[in-house]
Amino acid sequence: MTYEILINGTKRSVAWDSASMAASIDGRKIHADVAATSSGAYSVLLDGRVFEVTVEKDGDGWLLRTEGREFHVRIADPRSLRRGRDGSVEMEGRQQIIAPMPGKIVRLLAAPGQKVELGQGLLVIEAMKMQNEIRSPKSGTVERVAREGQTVTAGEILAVVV
Amino acid sequence: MTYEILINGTKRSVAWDSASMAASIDGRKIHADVAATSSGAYSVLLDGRVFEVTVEKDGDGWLLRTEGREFHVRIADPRSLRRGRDGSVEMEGRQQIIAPMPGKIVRLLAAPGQKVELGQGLLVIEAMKMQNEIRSPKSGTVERVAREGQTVTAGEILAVVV
Amino acid sequence: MFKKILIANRGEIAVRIARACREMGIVPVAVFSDADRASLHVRMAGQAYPIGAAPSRESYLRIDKLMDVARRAGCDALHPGYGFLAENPDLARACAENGIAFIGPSPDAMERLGSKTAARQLAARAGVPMVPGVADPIEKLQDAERIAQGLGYPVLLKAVAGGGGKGMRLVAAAQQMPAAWRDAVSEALNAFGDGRVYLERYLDRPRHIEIQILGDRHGHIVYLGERECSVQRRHQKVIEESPSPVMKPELRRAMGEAAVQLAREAGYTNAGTVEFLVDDARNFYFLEVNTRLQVEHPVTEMVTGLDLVKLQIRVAAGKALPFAQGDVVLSGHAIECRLYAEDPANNFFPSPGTILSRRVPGGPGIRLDEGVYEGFTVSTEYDPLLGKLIAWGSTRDEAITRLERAVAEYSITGIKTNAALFLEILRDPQFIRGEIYTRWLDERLPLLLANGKKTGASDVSAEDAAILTALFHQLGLNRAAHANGAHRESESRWKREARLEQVDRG
Amino acid sequence: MFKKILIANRGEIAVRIARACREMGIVPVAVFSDADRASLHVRMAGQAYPIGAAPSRESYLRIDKLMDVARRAGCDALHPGYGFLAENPDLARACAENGIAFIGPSPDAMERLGSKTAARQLAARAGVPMVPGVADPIEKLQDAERIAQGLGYPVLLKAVAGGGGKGMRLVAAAQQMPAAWRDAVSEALNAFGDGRVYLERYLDRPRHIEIQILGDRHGHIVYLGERECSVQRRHQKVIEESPSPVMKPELRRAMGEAAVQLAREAGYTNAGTVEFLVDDARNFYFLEVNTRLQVEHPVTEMVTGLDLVKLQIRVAAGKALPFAQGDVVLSGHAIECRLYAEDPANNFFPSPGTILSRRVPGGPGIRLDEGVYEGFTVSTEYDPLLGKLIAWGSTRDEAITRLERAVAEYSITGIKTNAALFLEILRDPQFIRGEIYTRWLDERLPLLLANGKKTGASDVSAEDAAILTALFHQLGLNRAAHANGAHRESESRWKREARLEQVDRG
Repeated sequence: MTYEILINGTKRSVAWDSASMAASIDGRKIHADVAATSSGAYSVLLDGRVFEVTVEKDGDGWLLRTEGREFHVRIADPRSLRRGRDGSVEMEGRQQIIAPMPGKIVRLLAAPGQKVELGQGLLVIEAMKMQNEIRSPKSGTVERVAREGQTVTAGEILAVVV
Repeated sequence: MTYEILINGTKRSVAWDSASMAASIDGRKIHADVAATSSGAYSVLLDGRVFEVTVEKDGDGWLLRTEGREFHVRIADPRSLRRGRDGSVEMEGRQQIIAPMPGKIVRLLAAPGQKVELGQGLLVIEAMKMQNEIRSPKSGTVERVAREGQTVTAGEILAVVV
Repeated sequence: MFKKILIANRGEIAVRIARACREMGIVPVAVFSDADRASLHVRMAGQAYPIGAAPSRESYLRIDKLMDVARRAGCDALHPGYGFLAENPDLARACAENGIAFIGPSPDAMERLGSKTAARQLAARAGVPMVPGVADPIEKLQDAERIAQGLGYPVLLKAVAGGGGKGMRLVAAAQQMPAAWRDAVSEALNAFGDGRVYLERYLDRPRHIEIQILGDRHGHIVYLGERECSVQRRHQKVIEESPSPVMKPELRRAMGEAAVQLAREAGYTNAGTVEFLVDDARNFYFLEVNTRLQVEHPVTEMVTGLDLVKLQIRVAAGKALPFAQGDVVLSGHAIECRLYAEDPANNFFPSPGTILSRRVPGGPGIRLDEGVYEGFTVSTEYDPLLGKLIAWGSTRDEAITRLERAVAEYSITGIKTNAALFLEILRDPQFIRGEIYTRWLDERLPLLLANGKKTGASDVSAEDAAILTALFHQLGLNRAAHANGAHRESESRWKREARLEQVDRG
Repeated sequence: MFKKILIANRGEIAVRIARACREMGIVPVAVFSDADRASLHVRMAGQAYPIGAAPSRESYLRIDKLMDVARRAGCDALHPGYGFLAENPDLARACAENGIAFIGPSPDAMERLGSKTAARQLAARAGVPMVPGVADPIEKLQDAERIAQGLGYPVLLKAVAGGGGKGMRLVAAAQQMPAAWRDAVSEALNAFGDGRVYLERYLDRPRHIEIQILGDRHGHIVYLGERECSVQRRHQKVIEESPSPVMKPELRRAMGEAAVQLAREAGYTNAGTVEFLVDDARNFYFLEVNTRLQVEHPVTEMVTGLDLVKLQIRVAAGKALPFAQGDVVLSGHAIECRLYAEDPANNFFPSPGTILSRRVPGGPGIRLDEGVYEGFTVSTEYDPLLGKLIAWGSTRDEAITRLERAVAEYSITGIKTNAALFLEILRDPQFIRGEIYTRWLDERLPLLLANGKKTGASDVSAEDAAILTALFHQLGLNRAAHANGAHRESESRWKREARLEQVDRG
């Protein structure tokens, strides 16, 4: 069976015959031996080369780590692929800035409607006793921004730049 | 609720009010705070004293380890207790010697009907490349003994001394 | 010797102290906040008592509750660790009032050296060289602007009560002063409840080199070599090593003797650290004194063979130091990296969460001082330091390659850590040549982070491994879900999976 | 220097060698049997290849398959570890024929010292003192009985090809000889495929003290202090330490020089160990030579600061030793205990199985060399050694208390281990005084095992903790079962459980 796999945004076509440990990625043939070790950890031999790989849930896909590198992987369901439902449109232009952890907004550095440059400060958040400045990921206009003094939980929107 | 607990063969009557962390064992009052840490591992505070305790399945009960000591615990179901079904009669006199792991009987040192002393060799078993002499746990008469050359699995009876 | 020591701390340092107690036959007594019942420092203690809600102001910073537990548990001594109340003379005084030995300097010595301005005044009297600046707290922004103009930019704003880079701001030019002033004061107020700041001239590419000192109550004070702590991110130490790659015996002696002289002036006892900046010409300038055990004390332990925590306990019990300055021998090289629950790819944001799985390094020359375990939840309440990984080698090169090997063995899932960044640092040619200074990492960081993402021949294979593992993992889960909720143990082999699949098909 | 090293072994020693390779920038290449695909030594390697079925005769003992993998993977050297083929000259010869450097002595030196009888002949020529006995293999029982009568009982029957106590039997009196002869011959045949045995007089309470030697190909041979390995169970080393508690500088020099002299006579290179028995009067008697790295090499590494595996690799690559005898400095004290999957309460039967959970020690002075991990299945195919826990201290007392502290931190579920026995040994007054000899543990064992079961005041609390944990665990499971198969994460607190229970009731 062939699977479509999105890895760090790139699509790869993967086939494997597990009985013979023969895999193919975009046509390249690889002898692949994957063994589970601990929960969420695997030992992988690719043509004899050893990899230690860990897997964690990451949205609707997986976060994989090996050799100090991170990979975000999503596996398309072959059936839904056939139904042509695989494409999730990447957001372009409008950027949401999400709180990666609980914290408190201690100072605003930009107001809604204000033009900001890439890297310009939007607000200062205090989390785990550290103050961190949140900067704009793009040049554009601030659409929305959290309140000063507001306590935010992980995943909450701190600001939107369009 | 009060539970009857068998620990290393001794029966204890245990009560606990979990909300107040108040426990009582055979009438002794103890402030008991139990917290799960990893799977099968607990941190226990008894009147402030710290214990690290691990729990594993052990037949129809549990094997607990703490401070280098082992405890075999079985908790009687309070309902079955009320139905008077709790007593499992301890075997006395007749001793079965069980193979603790797979191995091969390489030599017999005693035959059925033979009188043996406490500590006298019954047979030699080879397991994991090591030969080990199995000795009698009591003075008595050999009732049964495995065959020489026999391959045994864990839990199999090697000999019976009465 | 003491019978029971109250450890007024949490995390890896509380674990470290508990280990020293165990080895001395002393009962370690832990305290824990509501967030820390299942923390490692509680599990490693002999006794443990709750002291309040998760916020440290309601638990670890409450002197009254600590004294309460000490009395209740019958403790005869208290070790403050680092952070929290470690440099607060009030705790030392409360101990004295309650007849409990405080494992650290006297409250008076702590006051004489703990405040940066007081320490600078003392250092001036002791003839220890200093960076040009103003030792007194500055009242208002306008004064800061005037003084900075006089010293010449760049200048450094620093919290009087500070430590760990909190309340510290580099000000490159006059127009940055208002924002920097505001940030430094507010951060200092937040972190220490004391918003006072002072100013000093900023050296160009200085190294941070500190001297470990140790004094007993019989007038003996020794220095135990130095630690180079120049690899810092935003003034926070990230990697520490001993000896410093630029150290010479005569410089070590000069710095060591200056540190001991300062300690002697202050009537200092127990362990302490005198921090210096060292410039290109190997001039050294007094920075500040930390009147407590440092996070990075293990590198000193590994090159001297001494156990600093045990020695702290012994001298606090009134014992004389069991060796003289001439007996201190530095052997080999040790390097430490600080493992944090933070995400280097996302501006080093803290990454709290539950540790799902964990693989820790071992083997020759490796030491791991941790405060976490598999299944532990890193909370948002406290400093996200997971632990410290330290390597010893007969040479600096061996220590670096060992640490690199050990970092590569370290793996953790469930939270993000800065471990992969250390691989980049330890392989960096400038780091390997020892060409580091306090801003080195801040300047080098973009390159190091980019290196970590670079695609090379080996990365194609890494990507392949990720793809096939994701597929294997997903298919395994699908199959498990198929099996109607039954819990399946992880399969040991692709081959076995394949066999099962063929059975399913057949 | 080599580019790739084939590690012809498994378990903790293969992991140890892989770590040395990593630190030297050499690719470690593993081999694995069908039972070992998920073993730690495979996970730690750079490349790994299957070599056959689980029984070692079909995999780890197959020279042809090893040479196959070495050629296929492009290895330029091979490290044999210990056990398996490590002392088999045929492997060293096969390496030479295939142009692969063998990391060990030459096959000729191995033959001259590897056979006990050949080594005794060489030792006699080199003037090294020996235990009275007969160096040649004995043909039949009747000869053994005659020779034993001449030497005087007790005597020791030993396998010519032996090691690790296999094929060794103590014979206290003439009537025990027939059974001992039968057992020794059959065990030797089974273990080594060579049933030949020889005899020597049994010393009363000798210590086992061995000298680590290391030679390069440029004629330099040094000794790296001694290891005391007197704590043995049935001739198997259980605890090793360096230095020996009875060592004196002049005795060390005499033994070290004897060992080096013997190695020189044999044209020995690379690492090796010369074993001696030492009697009460500090006379030493040559026992045998192990022509390979020893299990217990870490204690030597910790007191010398040297990395023996890296040095083995360097001298095998033709480099000269980077130090002379006079540069070797012994610092502090190191003790190792061997952690086995076995059940001391059940006659030390091996205890294979899957490791369900695991807590490993850390902190100052602790080294852990392991071949297992959480989730790993200890198989019945191989030696049940899980790993080695080693502690360093500035004195023997500190090393003992550290090791005791670390053993108490070590916890494993799913299999049984001998860890708790080490707590008893390390607390034993005779052990602490260093009053040990090769039969000490066998004689002391009943007492130590009884101590481990003794009920004291503290054991009442331990029993209480076990009772309440069992109850908590069982009730948690009941509740989870009640929740209709949903998988519940472990609850963090009794209190939380209590709240849930009240909700259930309400």
